[in-house]
Amino acid sequence: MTRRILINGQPVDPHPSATLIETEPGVYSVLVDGVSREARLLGNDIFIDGHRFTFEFDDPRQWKRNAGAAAAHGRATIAAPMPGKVVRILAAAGDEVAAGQGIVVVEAMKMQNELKAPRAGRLASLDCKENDSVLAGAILAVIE
Amino acid sequence: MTRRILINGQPVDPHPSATLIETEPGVYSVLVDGVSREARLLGNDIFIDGHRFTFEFDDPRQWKRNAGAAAAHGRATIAAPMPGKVVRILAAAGDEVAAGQGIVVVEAMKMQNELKAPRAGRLASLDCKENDSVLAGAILAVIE
Amino acid sequence: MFSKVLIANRGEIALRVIRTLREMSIPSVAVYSDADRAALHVRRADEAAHLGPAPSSESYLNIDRILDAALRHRATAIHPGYGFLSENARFAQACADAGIAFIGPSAKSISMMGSKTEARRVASAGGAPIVPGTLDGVTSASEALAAARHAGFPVMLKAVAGGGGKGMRRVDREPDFLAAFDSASSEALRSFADGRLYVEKLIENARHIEIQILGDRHGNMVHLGERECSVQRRHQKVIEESPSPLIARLPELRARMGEAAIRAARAAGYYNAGTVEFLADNSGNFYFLEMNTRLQVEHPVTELVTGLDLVRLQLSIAAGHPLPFTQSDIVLRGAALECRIYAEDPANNFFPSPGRITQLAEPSGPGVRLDSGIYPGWTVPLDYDPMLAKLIVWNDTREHAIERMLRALGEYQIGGIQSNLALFDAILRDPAFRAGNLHTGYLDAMLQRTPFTAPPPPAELAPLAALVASRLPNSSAATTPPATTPPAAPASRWLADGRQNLMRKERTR
Amino acid sequence: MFSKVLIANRGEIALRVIRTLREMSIPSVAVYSDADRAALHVRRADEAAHLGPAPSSESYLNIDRILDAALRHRATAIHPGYGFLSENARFAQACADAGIAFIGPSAKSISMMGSKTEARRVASAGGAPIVPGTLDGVTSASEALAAARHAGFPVMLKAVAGGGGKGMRRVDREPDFLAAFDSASSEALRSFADGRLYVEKLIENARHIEIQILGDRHGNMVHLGERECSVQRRHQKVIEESPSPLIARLPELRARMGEAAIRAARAAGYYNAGTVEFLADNSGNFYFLEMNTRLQVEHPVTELVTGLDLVRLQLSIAAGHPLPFTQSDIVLRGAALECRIYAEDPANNFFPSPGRITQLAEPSGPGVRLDSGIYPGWTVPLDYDPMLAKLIVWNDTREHAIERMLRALGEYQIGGIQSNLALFDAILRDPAFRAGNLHTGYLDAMLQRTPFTAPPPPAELAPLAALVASRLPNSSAATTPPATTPPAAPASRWLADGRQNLMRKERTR
Repeated sequence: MTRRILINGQPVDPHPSATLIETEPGVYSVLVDGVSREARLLGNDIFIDGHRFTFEFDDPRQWKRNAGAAAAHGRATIAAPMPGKVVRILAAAGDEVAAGQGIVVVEAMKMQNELKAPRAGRLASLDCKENDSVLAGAILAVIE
Repeated sequence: MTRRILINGQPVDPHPSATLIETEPGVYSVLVDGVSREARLLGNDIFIDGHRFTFEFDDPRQWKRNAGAAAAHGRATIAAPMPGKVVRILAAAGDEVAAGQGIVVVEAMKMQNELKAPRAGRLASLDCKENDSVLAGAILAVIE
Repeated sequence: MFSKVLIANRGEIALRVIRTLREMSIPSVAVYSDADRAALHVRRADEAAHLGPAPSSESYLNIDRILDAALRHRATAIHPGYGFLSENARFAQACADAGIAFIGPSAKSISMMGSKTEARRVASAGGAPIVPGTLDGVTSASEALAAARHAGFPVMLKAVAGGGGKGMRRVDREPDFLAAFDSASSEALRSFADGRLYVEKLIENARHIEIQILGDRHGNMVHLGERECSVQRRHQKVIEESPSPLIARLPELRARMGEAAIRAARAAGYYNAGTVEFLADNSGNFYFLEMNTRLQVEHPVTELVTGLDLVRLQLSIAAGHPLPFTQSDIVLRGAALECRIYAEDPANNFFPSPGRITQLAEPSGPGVRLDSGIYPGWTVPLDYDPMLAKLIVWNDTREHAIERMLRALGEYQIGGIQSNLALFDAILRDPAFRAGNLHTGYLDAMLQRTPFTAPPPPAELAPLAALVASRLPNSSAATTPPATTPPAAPASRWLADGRQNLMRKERTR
Repeated sequence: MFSKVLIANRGEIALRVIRTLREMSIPSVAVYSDADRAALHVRRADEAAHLGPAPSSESYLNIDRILDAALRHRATAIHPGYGFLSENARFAQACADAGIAFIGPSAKSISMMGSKTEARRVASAGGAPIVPGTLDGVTSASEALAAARHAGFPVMLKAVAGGGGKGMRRVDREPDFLAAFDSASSEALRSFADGRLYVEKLIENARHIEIQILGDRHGNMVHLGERECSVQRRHQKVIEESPSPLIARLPELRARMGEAAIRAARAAGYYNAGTVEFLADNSGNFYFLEMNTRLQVEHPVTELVTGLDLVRLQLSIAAGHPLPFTQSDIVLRGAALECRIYAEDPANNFFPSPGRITQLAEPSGPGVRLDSGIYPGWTVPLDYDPMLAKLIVWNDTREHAIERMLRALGEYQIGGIQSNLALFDAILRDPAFRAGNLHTGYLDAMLQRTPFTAPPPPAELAPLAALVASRLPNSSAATTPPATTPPAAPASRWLADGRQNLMRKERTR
């Protein structure tokens, strides 16, 4: 096996002495130095004791993913996490925004929810307006 | 679809108006005339409200199974349901035995268990003796 | 007793009622919208009736369709659960008109307590202390402002037809008053088709303590002790418990509040299970807040400390039977806690997280009760309140009950969607919570103080994650589309995950 | 309190102890044999130590390996659970010698009560009534026969070193005596390496009623009321309950039996949780039977009616703390029932049915406690007792508790192996059980009267089964090998299924 494993973006070698069995689909019992732990696989994440580890395979024969450091300097999008209605816009296109700053408020499941900038940058575009109905996954804003 | 469905050996047409969804693997929610029932698929059996229905497909293009009426007149075997030790033999080869008559006693999981004749007939062979260790599935006796 | 009962509700409370009906050998009829054909309450009921499309107005809130289902299935009584039509006087009346027993109070009692100002008047007339403020709803901001000045800032603005925190605003200073009034009034108009508000003096650091009462149709009424529900976020209860830590300190308060609750309920001619909510300060002063004329979400904590089945008693009362006990028979034992498990992400501003539940491990064992409406493989619909389940524990003392809840939370795993399980862990370990120093602003203050974020994962666990990953085929990573936001920002990752779950759901519908 | 506790057991009881340890913030160490690497108690413990191969003698019964594991993991105490080494005086002594606290009584108390004849002498000396018969174990059949003639037939032959029904025989007539003696003696020799038997007069239609006691190391002792365990098959308890229906009728009996139990336990210098078993007739006469010097399988019914956590109290006693209450603080409330869920087929002579659990739905909701050691996908090993779980319910009255148990059983689905779930449904609906007319021969008589067979499936459900089948591909039927016995004989079909499960298991190991 030539593939490397990246955990949270960093290459990590599998533990050399822990033993592992899959007890239920996606649920693993891990024994390491006499300690019993449970690991759960959900999508691209492995949860151990409530901690999330995102894994990737870094295989030269595979399409090179650029989700890591590269993307942090590229575009970031704010997408509607579910169908809903835009009730407030908190920033304007062209604004410099801080990481965590609220950009758009969407009402869904009877709750108003503020969508925040995932990182600092310039609000390159704002692709919705107040009272818009939006579908799940719709891109509402782009930060560069 | 030309296949016929046999339920407990008899051809039965699927209910024409009931609605069915699979809610969990092998578990079905059935609504029929406003009544809510749960059906569970386990191997060749479908359980509804605790009742067991064994199903087969009677498809002319498929190998014809002879598990039904034909087998009742053929051979029946008594097999060890699990690894264990034969502790007593209750009949001799050549005996005429009644359905439900005890033939062999096997000890397993710290319990003695009497294996009974599945139907009436002649004990054609007895393939074990007292103190034999037997594996799961081992044929212990044949009734003809 | 009734020959068949329809439950005009969904989710865990429908299942809760089905369970008692089954114990009483009464056939149950579930109702369901298009979004709920696969819901657990439909699977577990004896019968099920389709109501209509997913929106509540065309299904769970549609009186005609529910009565039609009841008549079609020959149900002789309807249990409304909580929420939906449970406090709708018109529904209670429509049941009576259709010759179907409404398992609740009279339409008249619902009306009296449904108007918050009317309820204040009734309770006050009955002798229960009320929060200083207006006795009537007002529509003019200036009239409200005068009342606010009279009571003294800070004040609360509340919708006359209110509930669930809608149309409610805290106003600390006079200059903010008019804007708050307009915004609360328009929210109330939107939510309840009634923009009237009333003014109450804000009781600082108040506890929310409520009294469970039970009255029959023969004039007998008892209280079943209190529940403290001070752990709230956005005026929504998050954790409830009985006994209240305050009353544990001031034991004579229970009888005083219990009597005040009974007085208020009697003044409304009340029968059925009901809850009288109070604000209380740490000196033991308390004020009537409102009355809920139905079974409460948090009724299990009272069931655990009293040993009573409130749903069984509701049915018995609705069938005209007298209460089988008097006040002196009610004995409270030990301590119970309830956590409301929601499909929401506490690390991301409590964003709702509907979607498909891919993994589920549920707690069990000594002293643990789980009232749940979910199962692995089920898709939490977008259309309703995102409450998944209630986890309730009992133990001999509050401290031991908290320890048991932490143990049970550790056994609880919900995969595929975000849940607020980790939030409870944080609250239950908080020294202020452990000390019982609660008030309705407690949780907001705690979250302000220590924002709810995932701690950095311990480095020594990474090689174990890598070991799990090493057993997986390459393809399992490739199935997930690249995230739209970088993995360095966890909040956004969770957003992205939520979206992916939703998209999966859209495809599989 | 202890800094870490090893549990020298497996299955549901190991999990039960782990849960209380977690609530007390004490790290737990599970032990496991080769057959149990994937068992739930290993998954749920904080730490886990491998003992050896599957056979108990090389794992769960191996004192050296267990002590070695405890030392390796730095456990400062060992909880033995029930069965295995829990009543082994040599083990209790070995723990003490290794400087590890044994969470149980002294080795001396175990020895005194471990010999059934010695226990009879101790109890009798303490003032507890005993069943007429021999005070000493005998090895000669003629000596035993003389005692039997003196007591009068029918009599029971019992192994001095006995337990779990081994080496036990009922003898109704003198001509059967010698054969029964030989067979019981050789079974006792095989099971306990001690062939000595003793003779007791058979108390006809006796009830099995036992008293839970709790004593500390400072001489304080209380009883926690009774459990009735008269529903037995082959001397194995099947359903346990508290209060006993007999004591509900004769309430003063509880205090009398409780005092007798305490006298017997005091005579053995007992501390820890323990159980004194009695036979009782319907007039309220009762006789000491034996004492179990450990936590009992059925301890949860006592926990539910008393509100106590017996495992927490065991730990507290073992740590040297005095009992936190006296007899007058013990209040019993409501009624609790326990069903022991086994992997066995009641329709086929209760044949054990190990194998892979392919589907699992577990009961929950009000008043339901499940102490379980299984999960879907787990393979029940061949090597140990086939108990899967205990389902325990509480409600305000016995009648309501029975209704609740029936409801919970209806929610419980175990697929892939046979279980005795349907048996409980039959017992709980039996009028004699409902009336509380119980004795230790009750279940055998009921099964004799109405043999446990599946009723013929209702014809109107067959089209629904066909509907399910119509959605399946042809191949799903072809994957199962043809049965060796005809489908017309249901018992044999079940046998065949059991075998198939086993074969699947063998392939996947």
